[in-house]
Order: sequence, then structure tokens, then C-alpha cells
Amino acid sequence: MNGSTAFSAAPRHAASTTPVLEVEDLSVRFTRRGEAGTQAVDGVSFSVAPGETIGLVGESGCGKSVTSLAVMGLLPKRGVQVAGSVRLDGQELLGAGDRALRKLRGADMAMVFQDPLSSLNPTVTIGVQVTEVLKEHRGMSGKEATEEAADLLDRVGIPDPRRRLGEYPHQLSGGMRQRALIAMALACSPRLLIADEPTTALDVTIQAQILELLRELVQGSGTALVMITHDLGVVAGLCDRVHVMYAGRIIETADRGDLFARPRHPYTGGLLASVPRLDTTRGTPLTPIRGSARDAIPWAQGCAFAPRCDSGRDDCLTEVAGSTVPLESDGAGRELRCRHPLTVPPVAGSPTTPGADR
Amino acid sequence: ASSDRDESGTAAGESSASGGGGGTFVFGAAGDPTMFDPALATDGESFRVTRQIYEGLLTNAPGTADLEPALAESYDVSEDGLTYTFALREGVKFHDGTDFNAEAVCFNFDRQYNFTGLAASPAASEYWQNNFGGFASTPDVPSLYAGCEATDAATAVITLTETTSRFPAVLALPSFAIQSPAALEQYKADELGGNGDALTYSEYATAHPTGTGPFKFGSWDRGNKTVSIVKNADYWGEAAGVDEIVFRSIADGNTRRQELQAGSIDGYDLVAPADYQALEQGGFQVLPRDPFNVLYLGMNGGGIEGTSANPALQDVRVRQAIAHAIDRDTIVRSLLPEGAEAAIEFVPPAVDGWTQDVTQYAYDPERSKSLLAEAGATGTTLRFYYPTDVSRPYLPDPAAMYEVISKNLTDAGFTVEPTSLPWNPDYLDAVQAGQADVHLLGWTGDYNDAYNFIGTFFADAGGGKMKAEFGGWSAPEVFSSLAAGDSEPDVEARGPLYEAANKAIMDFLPAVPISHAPNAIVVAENVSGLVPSPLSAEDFSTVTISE
Amino acid sequence: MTAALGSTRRDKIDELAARAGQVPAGGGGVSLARSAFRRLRRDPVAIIGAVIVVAFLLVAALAPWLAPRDPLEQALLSEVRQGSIPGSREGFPLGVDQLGRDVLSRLIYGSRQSLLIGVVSTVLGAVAGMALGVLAGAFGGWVDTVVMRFVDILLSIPGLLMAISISVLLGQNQYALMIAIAVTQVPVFARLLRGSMLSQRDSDYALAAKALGVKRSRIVLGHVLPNSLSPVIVQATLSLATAIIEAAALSFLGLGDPDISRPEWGAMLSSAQAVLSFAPMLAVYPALCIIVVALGFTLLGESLREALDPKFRR
Amino acid sequence: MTTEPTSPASGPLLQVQGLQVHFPIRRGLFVDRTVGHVRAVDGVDLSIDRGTTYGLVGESGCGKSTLGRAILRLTEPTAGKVLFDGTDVASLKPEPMRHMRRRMQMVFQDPLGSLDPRQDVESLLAEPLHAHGLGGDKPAIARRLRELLDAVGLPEAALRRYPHEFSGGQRQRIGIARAITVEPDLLIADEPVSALDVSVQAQVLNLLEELQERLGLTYLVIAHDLAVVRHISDVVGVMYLGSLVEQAPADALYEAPLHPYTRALMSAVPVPDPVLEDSRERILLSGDLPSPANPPSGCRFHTRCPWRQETRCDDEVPVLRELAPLHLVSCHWAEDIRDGRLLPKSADEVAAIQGVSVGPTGADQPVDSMIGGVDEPVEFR
Amino acid sequence: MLRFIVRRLLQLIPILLGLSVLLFAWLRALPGGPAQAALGERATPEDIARYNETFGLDQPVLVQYGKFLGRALQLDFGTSSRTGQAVTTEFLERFPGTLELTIFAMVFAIGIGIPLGYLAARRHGSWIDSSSVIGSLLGVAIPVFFLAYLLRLLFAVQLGWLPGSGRQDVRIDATHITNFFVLDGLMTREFDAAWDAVLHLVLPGIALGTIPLAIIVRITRASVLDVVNEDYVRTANAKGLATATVRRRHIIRNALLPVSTTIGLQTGLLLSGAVLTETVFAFGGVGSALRDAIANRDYALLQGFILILAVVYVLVNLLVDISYGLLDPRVRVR
Ligand SMILES: Nc1ncnc2c1ncn2[C@@H]1O[C@H](COP(=O)(O)OP(=O)(O)OP(=O)(O)O)[C@@H](O)[C@H]1O
Ligand SMILES: Nc1ncnc2c1ncn2[C@@H]1O[C@H](COP(=O)(O)OP(=O)(O)OP(=O)(O)O)[C@@H](O)[C@H]1O
Ligand SMILES: [Mg+2]
Ligand SMILES: [Mg+2]
Repeated sequence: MNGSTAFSAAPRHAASTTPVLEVEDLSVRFTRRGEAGTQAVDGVSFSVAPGETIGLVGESGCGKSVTSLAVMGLLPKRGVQVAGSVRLDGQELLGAGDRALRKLRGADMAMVFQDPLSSLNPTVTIGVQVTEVLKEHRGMSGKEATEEAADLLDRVGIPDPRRRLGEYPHQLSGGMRQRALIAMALACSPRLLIADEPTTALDVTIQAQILELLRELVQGSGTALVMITHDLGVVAGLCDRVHVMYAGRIIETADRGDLFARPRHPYTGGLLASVPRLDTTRGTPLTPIRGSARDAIPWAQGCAFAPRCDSGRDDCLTEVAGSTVPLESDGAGRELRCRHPLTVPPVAGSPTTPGADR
Repeated sequence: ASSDRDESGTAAGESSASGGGGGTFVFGAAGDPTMFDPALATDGESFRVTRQIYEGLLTNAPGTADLEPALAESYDVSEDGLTYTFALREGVKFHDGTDFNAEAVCFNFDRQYNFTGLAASPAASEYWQNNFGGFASTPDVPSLYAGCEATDAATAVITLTETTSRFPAVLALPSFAIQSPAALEQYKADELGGNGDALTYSEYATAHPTGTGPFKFGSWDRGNKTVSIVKNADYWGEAAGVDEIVFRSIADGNTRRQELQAGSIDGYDLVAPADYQALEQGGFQVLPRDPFNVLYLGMNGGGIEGTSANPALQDVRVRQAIAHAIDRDTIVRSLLPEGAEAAIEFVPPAVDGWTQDVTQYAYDPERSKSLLAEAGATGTTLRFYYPTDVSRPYLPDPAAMYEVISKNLTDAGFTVEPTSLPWNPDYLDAVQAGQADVHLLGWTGDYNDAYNFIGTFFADAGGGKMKAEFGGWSAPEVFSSLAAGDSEPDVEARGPLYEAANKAIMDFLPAVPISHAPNAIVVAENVSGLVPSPLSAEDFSTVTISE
Repeated sequence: MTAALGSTRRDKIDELAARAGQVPAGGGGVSLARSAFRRLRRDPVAIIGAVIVVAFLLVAALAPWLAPRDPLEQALLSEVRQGSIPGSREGFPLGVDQLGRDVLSRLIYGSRQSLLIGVVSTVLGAVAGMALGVLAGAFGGWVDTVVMRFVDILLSIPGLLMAISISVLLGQNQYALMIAIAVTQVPVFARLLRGSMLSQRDSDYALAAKALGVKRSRIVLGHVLPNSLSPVIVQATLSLATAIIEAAALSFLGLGDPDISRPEWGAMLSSAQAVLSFAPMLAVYPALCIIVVALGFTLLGESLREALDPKFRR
Repeated sequence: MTTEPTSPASGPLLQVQGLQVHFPIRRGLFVDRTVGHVRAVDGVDLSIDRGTTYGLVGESGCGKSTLGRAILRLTEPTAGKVLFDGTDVASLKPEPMRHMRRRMQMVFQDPLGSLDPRQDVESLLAEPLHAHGLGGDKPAIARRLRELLDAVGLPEAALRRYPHEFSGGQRQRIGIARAITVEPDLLIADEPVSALDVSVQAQVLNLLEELQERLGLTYLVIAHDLAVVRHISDVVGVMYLGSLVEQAPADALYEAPLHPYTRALMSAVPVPDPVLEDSRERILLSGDLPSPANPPSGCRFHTRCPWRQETRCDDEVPVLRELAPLHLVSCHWAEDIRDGRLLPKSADEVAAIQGVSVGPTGADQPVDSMIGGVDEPVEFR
Repeated sequence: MLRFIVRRLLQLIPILLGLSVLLFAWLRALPGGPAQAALGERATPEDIARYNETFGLDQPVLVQYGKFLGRALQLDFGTSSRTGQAVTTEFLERFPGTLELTIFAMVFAIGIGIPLGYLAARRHGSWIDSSSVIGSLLGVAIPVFFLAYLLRLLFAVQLGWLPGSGRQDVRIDATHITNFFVLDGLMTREFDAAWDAVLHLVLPGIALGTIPLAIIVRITRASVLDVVNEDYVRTANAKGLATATVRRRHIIRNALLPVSTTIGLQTGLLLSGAVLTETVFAFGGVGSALRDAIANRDYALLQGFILILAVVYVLVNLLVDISYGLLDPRVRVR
């Protein structure tokens, strides 16, 4: 058996503070013949250190998945313009050749996707899908790879792994499928793991199992984890640092505790106020953000959130302020893209600004 | 009776081949044969093969429709025309080694006369019934055949019950070729099975046909659609020029032509007139057969019960209007191969009885119009039937022929309502049942006698009426003139009688004769010795192939 | 000044805010068909297909004005030499056919009959097939079983034989031809519609309609059927092309329209094959017409398939 | 806009008694035979009072939707009674049933899928009126539609638009508007918000509450998100594998969940509060939901239960009993668990003991090859 | 699995019964009936009566149908009125050729269609894509007799590379045992005969294969386009697998599922008689036999062949379903 496993006790880069992943000014634009382009990601920067978990949160369509795909180099080749810089352990990924990227993917950086059924090839056994990574990157022989694969499945908590290796995805339950995907991602002890809504398709109890598994794995191995989700609860339980995205840009960055305790951006505040909570009583009205993400205006015209924002003022628009709304440092370890941030911490039931709904 | 049976003829005559270099001659036929017992066969593709295997008492001289001795060296006919005495060729052996003799001749005729059961059904022994009438077992149907007697090994005497112009010409037909009595008996030629809805043929007919001809049966590969016959080394006459002939069935005309051009066949039949030029330029030999046929536009006066043909045609002026409307010369020039001629009557000029002296209907649309106006039938609707999926020697492209004639008729003031049907059986059934107002059909002669044409068409079909195809015209003058010709035993005396009949027919105008067209057979440059027969009765034993 | 400016911006934000939470701006509602049409208009493939189809429809409609000559006029009489008739000739842009008729005019007039055959037989086939499909898809159970077995039977008879037997039964005329072609299309439409209806029958909107107390017949005919039609529409465009091709095949077998003077591409093609060896263009022209029209319909069908695909629905 | 005066509030609006929905598993050589049943709903009793909201939670596949549909008879119940305002819905003939539907309506999970894509909003909303012959003449209907749009917060311009032109939240508003068109008494909402983003979800939840207040509606809300259910429900039922395992007033349930499954469920819901998240005790369940075609014997939860005891759990079916006022639970050991006399095992331990095995829950749809792959019958060759 | 097969075979019974009723009714409905067809235009009413009596056609239709069924159950479909051979014998003579031809045509269509369809999808929107669409359309829209003419002109007449018609060169002395000419050649070690038979399959195979080719190209293209957008392909790429592995294991394998159904359906269609192709290539298979039967109103043969072909068609579909189950574990039959 090959000694190095995904989550053996000692993190390889335990003490190192150099980030595993540095994303700088990443922009992704989709262009289609005869249509106006879509700026899906617009100058996003963040970095992840070994053993760190960062969260990317935001509503549907805000660019979370596109960011992660850009990092992995998995965006379609045609009709996409990517700009900026993505460095893995200092190595620039944008513009790297397909071959070089394939070497890194699966080995140094890995990804777990949202829907575990559709992310698994229905016509190939779990065993093959796990061992193919091992063979590709760790040069294992068939037998070794099978041993290792069984071991991996065992470690992600799939009972009776040997039997499962011979089964097809549809024969596994949702939780097990997601575990199998995680096993594949972890097969080569990647330095970076990106999880794109890994639990959204799962039931609450299964979700808890998977989150627990991820938590253990990251803590044990020093892997850097990027957690993409729209579920603030998941973020609250798992992430060290959180980046909140809106309409392709990061609008607020903070450490977990800070963010939830003292959201500064009205959007973040609105999100927190929208979530019904187990500990509030019946009848407490929620304070949703009005409108939907469709109502965003282009960043070039000002703050994209301005049309839905209750604390919006006239200088939220570029023409007034004379410059785009910048992402600025906002106290220790915080960044914020807002000219009129919240001051009062929003508590459910006490809306930030009156006159919420509609 | 059918008015179409152009591919019947007589079996191969004496060999005149030079005994060439052997080899295999591959010939492209247009269809599969059914089997090889000529007494039971009815189709041209089967006859094409049996003609090479069997011989009759008489045959047609190469390249003509004239009679010539074959297995009979000569014959005598009695004064009353009822007794024929044949002097047979001696030293001839069947392919199975048995002797050919007078016994064998009588065996063959008696065999057919004594058909019973399924073999006596019209589906099986069509030719016998057409030419000889009934069987021993059907006393109510008169038979021409009275008996056959082998007076000695080399003399056979056939007696008839009445005088007819058909005899002895029919003896050159392949159906009356002489087959080996031993083989017929051994392979149970007469035991026709009847399983389900159809006849099954005997082992003799499908695998062991045995005659005296220059070729012996080889094999029949249905999957590959080929029949092979091999040279009969013991042939009494001149041996065949090739070792083997393979008949390949290729239904599509373009395919046949291209296969010849590609060299995978050495010759084929039913050459499309349009291809003559290209083939000749390509160095192939297009061998036209002398026209021995007639194409006509049948007309139906509605005299048949159960049909609804146009009564306007009862008026002879309407029929004349149709005759004047058709532009025969243009048709001959543009739709038919070189050598075709416009028909002024129903027999080709080569046949005794043809005369210039009949009423002629020149192309004259104005005349048609005025005739129609006279008859008060302007705008008469004609239901015009034409066949599809077929190409006949006299009618290479029925659709084109229909289009031109239909245009002619329209120009002359008729209204045309077309109906097209697949040739067999739909079209033949329909027009012969008298369903069409006008229709296209023709005839290729079986032998050189005018009655074979005009008698077949216009003789009294019973009840003083013509057959249904011609709408049951009642034309006593035509009937009597035809009967006079048929019952005249003296060949010389028949000519004038037939001329009179032709005149009567063209006056009555039961149908409009259109053209006599040659058709051709084509062979590769290195093939020689094939003599085209007006009856399509080519003898392949004279064929040789050079390298 | 700044204040004034500021207040106009303020208005703008208010206006934006007012828009938030409301339906998207723009003109009237865009139905699914309209939005599919919009997508089609942006699809170059669809445009090519539509241009081809429309062009041929125009040609068919304007045949009497477009055709330089009478398509029936035979120029045989003036001909002296035999064998020289088909081919190019002065004054005839595409030459003349065996009977000396103007090929261009015949092609132009031929578009009428060919398109008619395509449309009529496709409509007949689609209507009959859809009736079966609705029966099976709406009722399910034993009706479904019986209907589908019947469709299986139809399918297992070679199409050509079916066409032939129908023309034998009905007699040979252009209507029999159209019916014969239509019948070969019936099982395809039936199966397609049934499959599509089966999947739509269990859809949420059908269930929703039931929950609202909508009558069953209205659910089937008013909701399930219209939503099951898009594969049928696509198939219909494709069938239009195949119907024209099948008509040509039947003409080749001599089972076409008996009035062969009436120009029709399939008949032109099959009659041209007699002179392929020296006037191949006589076959090429109608073949090209058939191919181009088929291309038009197919392209249109393929892009319809995409335009109507719910996957692309936004 | 008020509901028609209901009969003097005597008893609950909806009563479900012993409701069972079993889907036959058919298989056979020539004629299909039933070889087993999926017990999607297996003996559920519940009742909902007028004007209140009943929240139903449970994991995927436990039978929530089936229960909802069976109540509306969109799926035929196998056994049991559904008493709606005193009438047994399950025994109504088709036409009376159709009329009864006016009083009981449904909001679906997938807002887009439940709206006929070919209808504009106007005809979507008018359809139930036509179906029940309500709404009067044209202008009256138009007025009614405007009222409806107003009630769900959509502009009038929405009438001529089609479902695909709206955002998810707006579509769900249309779905709700359609359901209340006929002024029903009962509204069953099957996961009305789970397809929506949180901020939109909050809008829809607020809308539902507001409507209830204004129209006096009675809700049965199905959801898998306990926070959502808690937020709007008066009474909450927890389902596991076809049966109710616990039912209690919302506050009581959340304060003191009694059934092990409820406890596990609650501890598994992520809360957007890092402090709480870090501190709270997690009860991780092992394995997945067993197949309803082959449910475990005894207590259905025993294969995953951290409190499972050697005795009773495996073979004795627990009944729903009232442990506290209005607080029903079906667990043999509920009192001991509540009082801390029994301690849970970890998920790994449970898995080890149970030798977890989970049957495939995946789709094995029969494929009708005749449906797929039809192509042009160009066979004229 | 066995149950599934048996079940499907049992379903064949109603289809065949229905089909035979249909055929029987059809033939009896035709003007003239079998007697007229067999005896031809010359038949007198007495002849017809005699014929009908001989073959039991004067009995009530139900009795006739019963007899027909009884015989059909023993695989006796009567006698071809044209060749006088038992229909079953005729079928055994003709079917091998058609099967060989179908196999060749499908190999041609698959061998070219799948790679071409794949390429077109991967180069979506490029000239390869457009030309494959248009090219495949040409294949469908060119009438087969025209295509055959062109093919033969080029390969047989001009270049002389390939035989233009028939199943085997008549100058080759080949032994036929099974009527599968290629197989026969191999069995008897007459390799030249086998090779010659293969060469004879090329042109008709291409002419026949163009339609399946066109359809396969289209389905492959559509299916590959679908599959490359599937999540699991993204997963495979995220795993850093080599392009070849992704293509083979994750794209093509799944993309071929719908293609395999199409292949089966098309094979079924081709087997049931390439009437035109076999006619223009003078190929002695089922198709040309059907055409001859039509031209000669050989009803017994039509009836028998169509019934047997229906069985073949259903069997092919059964094979397709079984193989689909083998290819796709999700629908593996129980
Ligand atoms: N292939 C593509 N072509 C064009 N636009 C795209 C493409 N993929 C994504 N987009 C657009 O990019 C934007 C960001 O999408 P992305 O998938 O990153 O959102 P997300 O934050 O992951 O949302 P969700 O929570 O729904 O997964 C969206 O507006 C989407 O429409
Ligand atoms: N029509 C049906 N035929 C057979 N089984 C069914 C049918 N409908 C539902 N089931 C089964 O019944 C069980 C309960 O399904 P149901 O849809 O009620 O669950 P649910 O609790 O609503 O789940 P989800 O949260 O996923 O919507 C499932 O196992 C399901 O597979
Ligand atoms: Mg995403
Ligand atoms: Mg549900």
C-alpha cells in the first residue's frame, strides 16, 4: 500500500502560511454569438491557506460555481474570456496548458460537485471511477489501485467497500454517492479541495454526515478547502473565513464569527434576516431582501445591490461617486464593498431598516 | 387469350457456330426464370434457357421468323391438312444418354395431351391450351390434337382434328420441344404438387431438365440469381462455341448496361432505346431484332357487361378522330429506336397479308376535331390506361408513350383521364377485362402468320363479339374474313384472304395501330456469332468469345 | 447643483427599487412559441432552413409567373434527329427532357405537386398517428396496449409493401399515393406522441390542473396534448422531407401519380433514369431540388428541436 | 376577499384516519402481477384545526408528498379515511370529488413545473374559475384576477406573461395565487419554498402567513427544512418511513423533541450562527433511509437509532402516544430519553451494530424502448 | 433476464396474430383473389372455381384462416406461386444474403457514422459539423437508384475496382452450403469465393448504409453534445484524467446508449427488406424476392415473408433491449 494517504495524521504543510491557492482579480465573461456577454465573475480575489476552510456564499447565479470552475480550468474553451490570476502553490494556472492542468487536477487540486448522482458516470462502476484517478496520478497498477480504492471508500465511511467497488452509482444511496465522490477527490491527497454545494442535494441527516466527514478530513490533513454554498448555516458550521458574493463580485469578507455577529453589507444582513431560525418562535415575520438577484444592475453603473438595498443612497451609483464601489478593508481581517454599511447588527425579528417586504 | 406473349418463339435450330475458343458467356437477363420444363413454362426468361437445352421438331431460321427443320428433317402434310408425317433426325441422343426417336416425340405430345389435375390447370399448361385446346381428360373442351403415332423409329405421325394456320408453326415454339421421356419419368415431371395456394414444380423442372440441345443444364443458384448451362459435347450438330453460359438476372436496365460496361456480363437483352448510341460509342455491338410486333391503342366501346367503358366510342367517327389525332411519325422518330416504323395496320410488313391498300389515318388534328364535332363528342373524356414498371419490345417506355399520345388526344379535343397500373397482373387484368376506354398494348408474333396477330386480337371470341379487351365489338365482316384465312390449308392462298381481313379491320377500326418497333440485344465487342431473332428466340450455341 | 444631481440619482434608485420584485420590463408577454420563434430567428441554421423552405413555397405559389414556358408543351414535332431530344437546347436554360419539355418550367411547376405530396401526406400521417397516440397516451391501460400492439404491427410491415398494398386497394392515383405515404408515417407519430404524452401526463402541471378540479378531458386535450406536441412538430418537419423522397421511390416503382404529365420531382427523377447514361442532368436537377428542400425542412426541424427543447427554456 | 362562512367551527377541518398509500410493485411474465408494495404512507392519523397550520417534516422519500396527494386524492389512498369538513373525501365519486377540490387546493414544490408553460398567467389563474363555474362574467373575472395578483404582490402587467418569464419567487406567487383563486378552505403546500433562494424563500413564507391571516386559510405545509416548518406551523408532525413518529405544537416540539429521530433531525439542521454551531451537540445518524418497499420490523427507526435498545425496538411496533398534552410520540423509550436515562451511541457504533446496509434507492425506471429513438421511417431502399 | 426474454417472446404472439389477420384480410380483399393472381388474365370462371376448390379457397374465410394458422404454426407458409417453392425454403435461400448485406451496411454506417458524429459534436459549429449534417442529409435524400448508378459508374465502370451487382462472380466456382456466401467460402476454404462475396457487398452495402449512416451521425452528434455537458464528464475532467480516458470511458460510452437503440431499429428495418437496393443491385435477397412477389402478386410469399420478417424485427428489437440493458446498468433487466 502506498504510504501517503489523503488524511493521514500530520498535515504536510502544517506550519506553512503561504497560501495554497491565490486568486487575484479573476474575471470570467461569457460571450455568445449575437448576444451581449455575461460578466459572471468580476474581479474576484481570495486566497486559501493550508488547513484553512473558506466559504463562498451568495444567491443562485452570483458566480460561485463559475469561480470554482475557473480555478479548476474546467470552463468551456469557447465563448469564455478569463482574466486575472489563479495560482496554486505559486504556480500560475490561467493560461497553463491542458496537459499541465490535467496533471494538477485530481492530484493537487480536486473538486466535489453538488449533485452526486449526475456527477458520477452511470455506466461505469464506482470501483473504476475511483481507481482511474489512482492509476492516472499515482501510477498504480490495477490491483494496488483496487486495494487503495477500497481503503478510501472505507475511510469516507462507506460500509462494505469491496462490494461497493463493483456496483454502479444508481445502486448507491445519495449519501454514499457523495462519499464516493469525496473519496475520488481525496484519492491523491490534494492540497486544495473545492466543494461546490456538496450537500445541497442531500437530506439533512445525510448532509450532517457529509459535513462532518469534510470537517474531519480537512482538519486531519491540512488540505485547503473552498466551500461553496448558499446555505449560511453550512458556512457557520464549517468555514474559517467567508466571502460573500453578489452579482459576480465579492462584497464582503470576514472571519466567520465576525460576519455572523456583525454583518456590514446590507446584502449580508438581508440574507441573515431572511433565514428562519430554529430558535425563533412562530409568528416572527422574516425580513427578506426585496426583489431577486435578477434585479441587479451592472457593477459599472454603481453598486449592483443598490436596487434592492434599503440603505442605498444616491452615491451608490457610480456617476455620483465618480468611481466604482471598491472593496475596501473594513477593520481587522474584513473587507467590504459598500458605501453605507450597516451599523446595527441585524437580529432576526428586528429588521435593519423598516419597511422591508416588497 | 392474351394479346401479349412476345418472348415465345422456337428453340434453337441447327448450330452454325464455328466451334470457337470456349470460355464462359455471361448474359444479363431481365428476370429470374421459374423452372425449365418448357411444357409448363410461360415466361420468356424460362424459355430463353430451355431454348438452349431443348429442341423442337421444327425451329425458326436464324434471324427470321421462318420455319426450318430441327429434330425433324422434313415433314409431309396431308391434303386436308390434318395429318403431318415427320421424318426425324437419326443418331440424336438426349443429355441423359437415351435415344431420341419417334417414340420420344409421341411421348411428349401424349404427355401434354394427357395432363390431368393441376398440370391441366391453365396456370400450368397455358401453351398447350392456347394452341391445342383441351386434354384427353376434358372431352367437353375441343382439342386440336388427335394423336401421334411412331410408325418407325424415325417417323412420327401427328394427326389433328381440324385445319389451322397455326400448325405446324407452333412446333417451333419452345413449349413443344422434345424432352427425354426417361428423365421426365425418373424425376416425376408430371407430379405437380399443390401446397397452399400454388403449384410446386417437380424435381425434373427445377434440377434435371433433359433435352437434346447444344447445352446441358448446369445449375441454378437462386441466391445469386444465376442459371448456368454447359456445353453438350455430344451434340449432334455443330458444338457450342462456349463452354458455359451463365444467365444472370438483373432487373434494372441501368444496372444491366453498367454491368456490361464494367465487363461483368458479356451481353444483355432489353436494351433501352436511349442507350443504343452510348453503347455503340462504347464499342458494344447493338444487335437490333427485326420488328415483328405491333403497338396499338386499344379502344373499348363498352360492350362488355360489368364494365363502364365510354359509349361515345361506339361511333366510328370518334374512333377515327382518335386515329387521326395520333402523330405516329413523331412517335416513331422520337420515342422508338432506329428502324421503327409507323403502323398502318396490325401486322408488320414482313408478314404475308400486309397490304398498303388499307384505309390510312394520317396525323390530322383538325380532321379529328371536325370528326368529333360531327359526332357531337367534342371534349369526350377518355379513361386512358397505361402500364408501369415494364418495358416491352414494342413499348420501351410506356410512360413517355402515354404522355405523347395523351397530349395528341388533348390537342385533338379529347379530355384524358389517366390510370396507371403495374403491368402484371393488374394492368393486364384491367384492360383485358375491358375496364379502359383506351389503352396501350401490343403483341410480338410467335411465328410468321398474320392470324397470329390479327386473329389473336379480333377473332370472334364467342357470341359474335371480340374479346373484352376490345370492348366486345361486334364486327361480322372482320370475323368472317379472319376465319376464312385461318381455315385455309394452303399457305399461298392465305395471303390475299388476310389482306382482305386487314382492310376490313382498318375500316372498322376496333383499335389504332401505332408502330412496329425493333428491339435489340447487345453484346461486348469480343462476342461474335449471336444472331438476333425477331422472335427473341436467339440460339446461343453460335456465340463465341475471343480474348 | 450637486444636490440637484443627487436628487435625480435618488429618483433613479427609487425607480430601480420600484422595479425590484416586479416582473421584468419589456413589451407584452412572450409565449413559449414566441420565445422559441425568437430563438429560431437568432439561429443561423434555422434561418437557412426557413429561407430554403420559404423560397420553395414561393416558387410553388408563383409557378405560373416564374416558369418561362408551359411545362406540358412538348417540342417533339420540330425534332428530326432521334436521340437528340433530351439535353441542352438553345432557349431552354436547363435543357429539355425526353419529350422536349422545358426542364426549368417543369421543376418550377413540380414544386407544387412535390410540396403538396409532402404536406398532405405528412398532415394525414400526423393526424392519424396523433389520434392513435392520444388514445394510447390519454387512456393508458388496455387501450394503450391494444393501440401500441397495433402500431407495432404496422411498424413490422415493410413500409414499401404497405404503400404498395394501399395503392392496390385504393387504386392508383395521387390521393392513394399520399395516403400510402401517410400510412407509413402513422406509427412513428403515434409512438412519438404517446411517449411524449406519457411523460407529460405525470408532470406537475397536469397534477396541478387535476388538483384545481379541471376536467380530465380538458387536462388531456388542453394541457397534456399541447405540451407533448413539440417532438411531433419536429418530426413533422422531418417527415415532410421524407415524404417527398418516398414519393420519388414510389414513382421509381411505377406507383406514383398516374398523371405523369403533371410535373413532380419524384416522377421526373424516375423517368430521367431511363436516359441517365447520356442526359444525367435530367436526374440531377430534380434530385437536387429534392435534396435542397429536404435540407431546408431538416434544418428547420433540427433547430426547432433545439428551440422547443425545454432544456434551453429560460 | 373572505372565505365563505364555514359551518360553526365544530371540530377540525381535516381529519386523516389510518391513511395508507401502497404502491404496488408489479412484475410478471405476461400479465403483471403484484409482487410487493412500496408502503409510501403506512397508517397516518392527523387532524388539522381550522385556520391553523400543520407542518409536516421528514426526510426525502418518507412519504410526505404522497400523504399530501392522498389527502387531495391526487393519488388514490389504499386504505383509511380523509374527512374534510366531515365528508369522507376518499369515497367521493369523480364528479363530486371534482367539486370538492374547490375547497382544498395545493401549492407545488417546483413552481415552474406546476405551471403549464403554454398558458399565460391570465388563463392560468382563470382556469380554476372556469372549471368550477365561478367568477361570473368577464369583467368580474378580470376584477378577481387583479385582486389575486394584488394579494400575492404581482403587478397587473403579469397577466399577459408566461411562467418562464418570471423569477422563481414570482412563479411561486403565481402558483399560490392560482391555488387561492377558488377561495379554498385548505391549502396543502408541498415544499413550497425548497426550490427558492433564502431571500426569496422568506418573501414567500411571509406571503403565506399574510394570506392565512387575511383569508383564514388552513394550511398543511410539507417541508424538509425544520426551520421553515417551525417558522410557520402551529402543529408539527415528523414523518419517518411512512408514519408519523412525533407530533406536537411547534414550540413544544422544538423545545423538547422526544423522538430520537426528531432529535437527530434537529441537531443536523445547520444554523447560521457560528457560536451555536460550534457548541451544539450533534446527533449523527448512520446510514440512509431504508427502502419503504421493505421497511424494518418493529420500530422503523431502529436501524439508525442511537438510542436503540436490545429489547422491544427490533420487533415491537411503537404506537403514537400522548406523552405530554398534545405531544404525541411513537418511541418505546421516549420518557427515558427525555429524562436522560438513556445515552445515545455514536453513529459509528450504530453502524457497527447494525451492519448498515442500505438498499438502492436509485431509479430503476423501466425503459420503454419503443418510446425512445423513433426516427424517420426512411426505409424505402 | 430469462423472464424478460420469454415475456417479450410471448408478446410476439398477439403481434403475429394481428399481423396474420391483417395480411389474410388484405389478400382476400384484393380484387380477383389468389386464384386470379395465380391463373392470370386468361382464367375463366370455371378455372377459378377449379383452382379455388383445389386449394380450398372455396371454404369460409374463417376455415381458411384456421388452416393457414395451422400450417403457419408448423412453419409452413405455403408455396410461392411464382417459383413453386415452399415459402420457407425460399426464405432460407434469400435471407442469408440480406443478412450479409445488412451486416455490411451497418458496419459501414457504424464505422463511419459514430466517429463522424463524434467529430461533428466535438467541433460543434465548425465546417466538419455543418458538412456532416449536410452530407448525412444527402445520404437520406438521394434516391437509391441514383446513388447506385453513381457508385457503380465510379467504382465498377470507371475504376473497375468493385463488382457492380450480384452476390458473387459467376465465374467463380463456389460451393454453397448455408447460402451465406462469405461464410460458405470460409467454411469450404474457398477464400477467393469468400473475398469475392465480400466485394460484392461493398456497393450495395454503401447504398443501403447511407440512411442508417445519416441517422447514426445525427444521433451520435446529438448524444455526444448532450453527454459532454453532463456533470460526470466535468467530474472526470476534474479528476485530471487523460483526454483519451475521458473520451473513451466517460463520453463515448454514454453517448452510445441512444445510438445503440437506433442501430437496432435501423438493423431491423434493413433486414425487413432493402427492396430497392437489392433490386438495383440484382442482389438475391429478401428485398428483391419481395419485389418480385409484388410484381407477380405472389401472395403466399408476401404473406409468409412479412410474417417471418415481423418475427425477425421483433427479435432484433429484443436483442437491442437486451444489449441496452447490458450497456446501461441502470436499466439492467431483472
Ligand atoms: N456556460 C455558461 N454560459 C453562459 N453563461 C453562464 C455559463 N455558466 C454560467 N453562466 C452564468 O454565469 C453566472 C454565474 O453562474 P454560477 O453557476 O457561477 O452561479 P452560482 O453562484 O454557482 O449559482 P447556483 O447557486 O445556482 O449554483 C450566471 O448568471 C450564469 O447564468
Ligand atoms: N407513483 C409511485 N409509484 C411507486 N412508488 C412511489 C410513487 N410515488 C412515490 N413513491 C414512493 O413512495 C415513497 C414516498 O414518496 P414521497 O414522494 O411521498 O416522499 P417525500 O417524502 O415527498 O420525499 P421528497 O422529500 O423527496 O419529496 C418513496 O419511496 C417513493 O419512491
Ligand atoms: Mg453553482
Ligand atoms: Mg416530496
